[in-house]
Amino acid sequence: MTEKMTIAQALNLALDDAMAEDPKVVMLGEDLADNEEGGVMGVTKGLSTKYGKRVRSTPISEQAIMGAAIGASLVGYKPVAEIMLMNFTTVAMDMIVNHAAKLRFMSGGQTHVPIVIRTMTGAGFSVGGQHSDYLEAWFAHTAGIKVVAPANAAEAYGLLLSSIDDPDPVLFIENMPSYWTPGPAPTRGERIPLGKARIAREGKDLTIVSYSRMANEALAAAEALAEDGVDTEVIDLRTIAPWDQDTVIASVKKTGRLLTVHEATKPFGVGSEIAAVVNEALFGDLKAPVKRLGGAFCAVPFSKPLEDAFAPNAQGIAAEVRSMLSLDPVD
Amino acid sequence: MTEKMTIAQALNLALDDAMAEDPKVVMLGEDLADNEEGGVMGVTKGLSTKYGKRVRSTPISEQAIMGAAIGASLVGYKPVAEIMLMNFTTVAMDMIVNHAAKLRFMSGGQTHVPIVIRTMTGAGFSVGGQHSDYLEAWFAHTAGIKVVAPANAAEAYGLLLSSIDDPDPVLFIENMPSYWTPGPAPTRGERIPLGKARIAREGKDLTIVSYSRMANEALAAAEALAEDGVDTEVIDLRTIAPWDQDTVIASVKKTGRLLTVHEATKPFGVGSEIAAVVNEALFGDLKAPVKRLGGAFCAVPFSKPLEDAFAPNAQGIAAEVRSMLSLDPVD
Amino acid sequence: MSNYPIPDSATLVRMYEKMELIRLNDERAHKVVKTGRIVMPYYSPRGQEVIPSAISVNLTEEDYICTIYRGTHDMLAKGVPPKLLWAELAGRVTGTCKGKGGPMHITHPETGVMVTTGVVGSSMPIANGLAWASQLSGDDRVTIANFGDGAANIGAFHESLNLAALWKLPVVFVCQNNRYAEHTTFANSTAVDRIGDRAASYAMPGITVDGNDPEAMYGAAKIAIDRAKAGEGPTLIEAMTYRFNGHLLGDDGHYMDKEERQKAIDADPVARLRARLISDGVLSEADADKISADITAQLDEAIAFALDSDFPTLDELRRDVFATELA
Amino acid sequence: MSNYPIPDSATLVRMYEKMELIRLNDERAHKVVKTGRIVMPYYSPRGQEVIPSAISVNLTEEDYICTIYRGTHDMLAKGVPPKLLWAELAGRVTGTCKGKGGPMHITHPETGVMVTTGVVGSSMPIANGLAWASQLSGDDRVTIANFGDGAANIGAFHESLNLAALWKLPVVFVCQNNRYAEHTTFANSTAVDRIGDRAASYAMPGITVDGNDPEAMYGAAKIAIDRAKAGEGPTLIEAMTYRFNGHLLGDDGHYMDKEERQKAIDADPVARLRARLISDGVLSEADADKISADITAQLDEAIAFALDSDFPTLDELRRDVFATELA
Ligand SMILES: Cc1ncc(C[n+]2csc(CCOP(=O)(O)OP(=O)(O)O)c2C)c(N)n1
Ligand SMILES: Cc1ncc(C[n+]2csc(CCOP(=O)(O)OP(=O)(O)O)c2C)c(N)n1
Ligand SMILES: [Mg+2]
Ligand SMILES: [Mg+2]
Repeated sequence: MTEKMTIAQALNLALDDAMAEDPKVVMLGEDLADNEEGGVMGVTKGLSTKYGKRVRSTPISEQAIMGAAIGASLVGYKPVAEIMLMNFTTVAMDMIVNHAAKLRFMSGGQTHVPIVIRTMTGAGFSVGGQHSDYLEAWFAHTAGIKVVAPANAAEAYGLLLSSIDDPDPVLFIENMPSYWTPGPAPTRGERIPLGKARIAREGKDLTIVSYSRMANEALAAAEALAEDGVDTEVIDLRTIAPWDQDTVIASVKKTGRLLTVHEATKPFGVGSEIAAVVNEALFGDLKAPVKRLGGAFCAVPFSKPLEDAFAPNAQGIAAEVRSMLSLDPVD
Repeated sequence: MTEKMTIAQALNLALDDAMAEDPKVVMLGEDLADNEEGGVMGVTKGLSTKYGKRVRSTPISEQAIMGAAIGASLVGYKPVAEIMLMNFTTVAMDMIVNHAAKLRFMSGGQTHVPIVIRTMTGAGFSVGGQHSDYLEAWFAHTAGIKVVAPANAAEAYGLLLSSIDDPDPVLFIENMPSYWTPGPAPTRGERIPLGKARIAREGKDLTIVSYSRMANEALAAAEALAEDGVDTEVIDLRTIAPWDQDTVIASVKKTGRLLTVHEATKPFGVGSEIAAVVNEALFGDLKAPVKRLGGAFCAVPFSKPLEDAFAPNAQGIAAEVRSMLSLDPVD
Repeated sequence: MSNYPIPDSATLVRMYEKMELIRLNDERAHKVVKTGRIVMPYYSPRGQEVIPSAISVNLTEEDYICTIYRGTHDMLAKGVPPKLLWAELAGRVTGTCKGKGGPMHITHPETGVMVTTGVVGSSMPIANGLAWASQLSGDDRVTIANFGDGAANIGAFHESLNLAALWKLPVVFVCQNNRYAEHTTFANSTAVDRIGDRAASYAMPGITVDGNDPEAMYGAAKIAIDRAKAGEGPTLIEAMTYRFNGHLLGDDGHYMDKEERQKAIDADPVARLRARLISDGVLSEADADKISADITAQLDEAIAFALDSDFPTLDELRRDVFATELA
Repeated sequence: MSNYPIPDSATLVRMYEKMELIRLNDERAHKVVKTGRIVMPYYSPRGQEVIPSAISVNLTEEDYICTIYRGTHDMLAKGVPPKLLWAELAGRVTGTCKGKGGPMHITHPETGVMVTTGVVGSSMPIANGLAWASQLSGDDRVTIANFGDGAANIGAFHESLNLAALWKLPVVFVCQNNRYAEHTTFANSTAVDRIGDRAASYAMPGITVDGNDPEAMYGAAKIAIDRAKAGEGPTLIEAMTYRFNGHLLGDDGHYMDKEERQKAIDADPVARLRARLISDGVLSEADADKISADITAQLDEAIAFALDSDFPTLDELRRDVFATELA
């Protein structure tokens, strides 16, 4: 399919299709409705006009937003709640972690919480320390909630539909700076199953595991490396928790080398879990130490050169790969 | 020193000594003052009587508690704030993560936040899913905040004094079920530096890295294993972030084997970071895959047999060690 | 409050039955825990029996409630079968939540007990969601959000009341003001004299009522519930009551004002209603005794059932985390 | 409000100078961003100039303020030097925060700007802490907590006002009600007509005042600040104002009520005060022009300084995370 679409459009389409398919899908969040411009990024534009009261703008009250989503989900609704930016999940963590993630378990399976929490984040937007963090590791460490982060438009569409279908709470992370990046258009109605990674590029020398915007940086790095005859396999995790261990382990078994890449800060990040599991599964079979790339260990800085240096990029990824393969660096 | 003291007593003593030494040390939290019984566990008993308004009970308002601590710390005070249970950090995450941890960086070093957040947690108290979680991995993943978790009374005392001295925010995790466990009494005034692990037991066959109550379980496992001639080194991390990589790596270099143990759930836990770093540092030098033990991947269950099975214990740790050494299991 | 709806005798008797069940259940809980037969944190609702009883007689089984760790009174009044409740308190697989939730996390959707939370303030945001579902589906249910006086100072209270008022949700916020939050008195935690007055911040009706007066509490509950069901939106009820015991079993509450506490205990609302129903000729002594005896028998059976039941097996650690059992 | 303190002419002139600085600074910000010379999210305070100007003339440099992403007016009024402010907006190492904070996180302790936050509601809990420090040390400072109308619906507002009232903290809560929270109108987010009325929930004085009226705003600020300094505790001021622009630069605000917006712009408080000071004979046209010219020169210099300054070097990523530089 040669049709192109932005991630923002794909998300809008997924929400539209989900709401058309299932009257139990409802939406809430700040500025979501058309009266408030259909979201600050326009992702939900048109939906309140089409679906009326099923799409509601809320006050700036993230605990109330999450609570309303959880409560409605307990009795048959499938709310898609927006927490505008990932850093603002911090004001609703009790609702997300102590309630959404635990109610199925604590009720012995009597109730469950089929909600989706849409949120956006990502460095590169000059919005500084309180608006750019990737916090997926927190939620991945939390039993009872799934974490999904799409890398392009087609992925965003298919993963969002599956997240809405899912009977458990899903945190759905959207990369803010790439909302308007055009990419392959989705096939209407087609789901991408949760928990299954995507081999974005096949290769035999080294495996990069990534997700969200960084998966695209990894792909760009792989293309650059290919020119030097380095054949990199790029895995887009898609679902960060629970993650697709089989696909990753099979790939690293083949390539013998693993590099993890995410924008979140490196220590105690998602890459650490992947490294720990792969090291254990393939003990003695690896050709090089597992390496991890992540954001700098600091708040996301405002100043442009610092912000540019904060997150990994294609060039840095390629350099790391070369060093893992003991190749000379390229300038 | 043969004198014994409980962890609760040691904490009380540390707070008392810190307040006596430095008039800028102040305290706040729910039920802290003597009018409210000096804390629900009595850890702060006597302090408000002795230090007056420097010790204040608060309403149930964790955001306000943290905000007050942060604000006062910006202008020279050294507040010790109590968030009664670790699960309730979820209602104050914005203050902790977006503000306490980031203000030094975002202000370019003009201000800083020398606060201590005391909090308790731990399975084994029959309080179920919303009162028992170890969430240290979240904070360890957050740049700008330190994480400390003592294993016994002497450690609690020395580490709390250092945490109060520290110019940066420190999350100080107390294990609830072992507050009244007697242990070695501290030496008055003696600090234990942050960032330095304790080799709780020397050994040559395998290294266990742990902290908080689990460090004691690891020690108990080591004693049991010693009877079978297995010589285990037990490292109590003390400071989880930033953790003492040198001590851990040197130990594993010596033993060739590493097992991490914590009560927090295993995936994306602190053990994953340790495993990732050690695997990278000692690539090719390990005698066995790095193994990790952690709490079950679920909310902490109420029912006693489930709660008992939730967290690792000495027996399970010993069994894991035997399996890593390819020894027959013992019943 | 002169034109408040008044409960008829039959309703008062139903309320009394619930109150006596709560009182006797509490008596049992003290014994069972003190004798070590069950290990659990137990938060006695003794002294607060009128509130959920007066509310529940105005509800159907379909209506929802959210409550808190101090919630056995709310659950029993709403109809949770004592057998299932006790089995949960005992951590048995026959409990409402297979023993996995425990006393602070009882859920029983069949009787509308949708969430019990241990995090102060968290009942309110979720109650809004249940009410939102009713508003969306037009199912005519009301949701009751129970919480304590201490909880009225946490952020979730504010966000929830504002949203409920704005959306006109069919929810009733019931602040059970028992004058203490753990060891902290109401006055030491709350900058205002009456929580009920905070309703004005949301242009919502606020009622501060004697929560230990069966008629007054019935009237307040009925007005608020009718209002919610009529689509007129939420109400905040501050039900004044008193915590007879310490915060939880094991805390003797010696820090509480002795005189005030004694006065509250002397005015035990359960004993008072019993006496009144008898003096008004609604019940005979024998009728009242029979109510108590029946409840006692029911509780005997419930506790025996609980203690005879099996504990859950360890594979329950892998179940109910997600819809699909963990590997 | 008839017995509110009234500013004398000299004070009004000082206020006007601050207002004109804010207005001209805003004009520059629009230009600099639109021409791409600086990339930043810019939240215009245009229309809200009176509020911080009236507050600041009642403060000393020692007094503290906390503000939000929409805060250049608060900062300039409090005295942050435009050079340092602009260098920070430009992300330069010469900025207040070495460029690391940026527009949403300006800190400048020398002029008492202690925290600028991008998280709605978060200025208030921290302001309490600053005020608590003053109370503990008896240093006679007051702390101003600025926030928007949208922020009055988040939990931190409630917790902060309750604690401040309970502890009688020397803090003034200033809700700058500019009628919009991003794209959401005040009425669509807030269940009550006046935020000022919410003070009653904390037994705290609440003042709803025309925040664009220099005298009224001055009076309200002075009363609240004096009260705080006298140890009588906090005050909630709701300063009614209007956001002339969209939420941030790039948003043209076409969803805003056109008539209402035009009315507000027509009643531009800066122009109005200028005209009045002239018509009252306090300033001549020339005086007023000179004020503007001086400010323009100052801003020219500030922006040139900013754009001429270096960016921070990459080792700044390792600095200020902790006291000790990262390895
Ligand atoms: C967010 C949060 N903070 C603190 C606690 C600890 N805690 C449990 S009960 C309680 C007191 C609550 O008092 P109140 O709301 O009056 O309810 P009551 O116990 O009197 O019924 C506190 C502080 C908690 N559970 N949740
Ligand atoms: C907790 C939180 N939720 C959402 C946002 C996104 N956001 C930024 S500004 C804003 C509107 C705030 O409106 P108001 O408080 O009225 O202040 P104003 O911008 O009008 O000055 C929102 C929703 C945020 N920054 N923080
Ligand atoms: Mg109470
Ligand atoms: Mg506003």
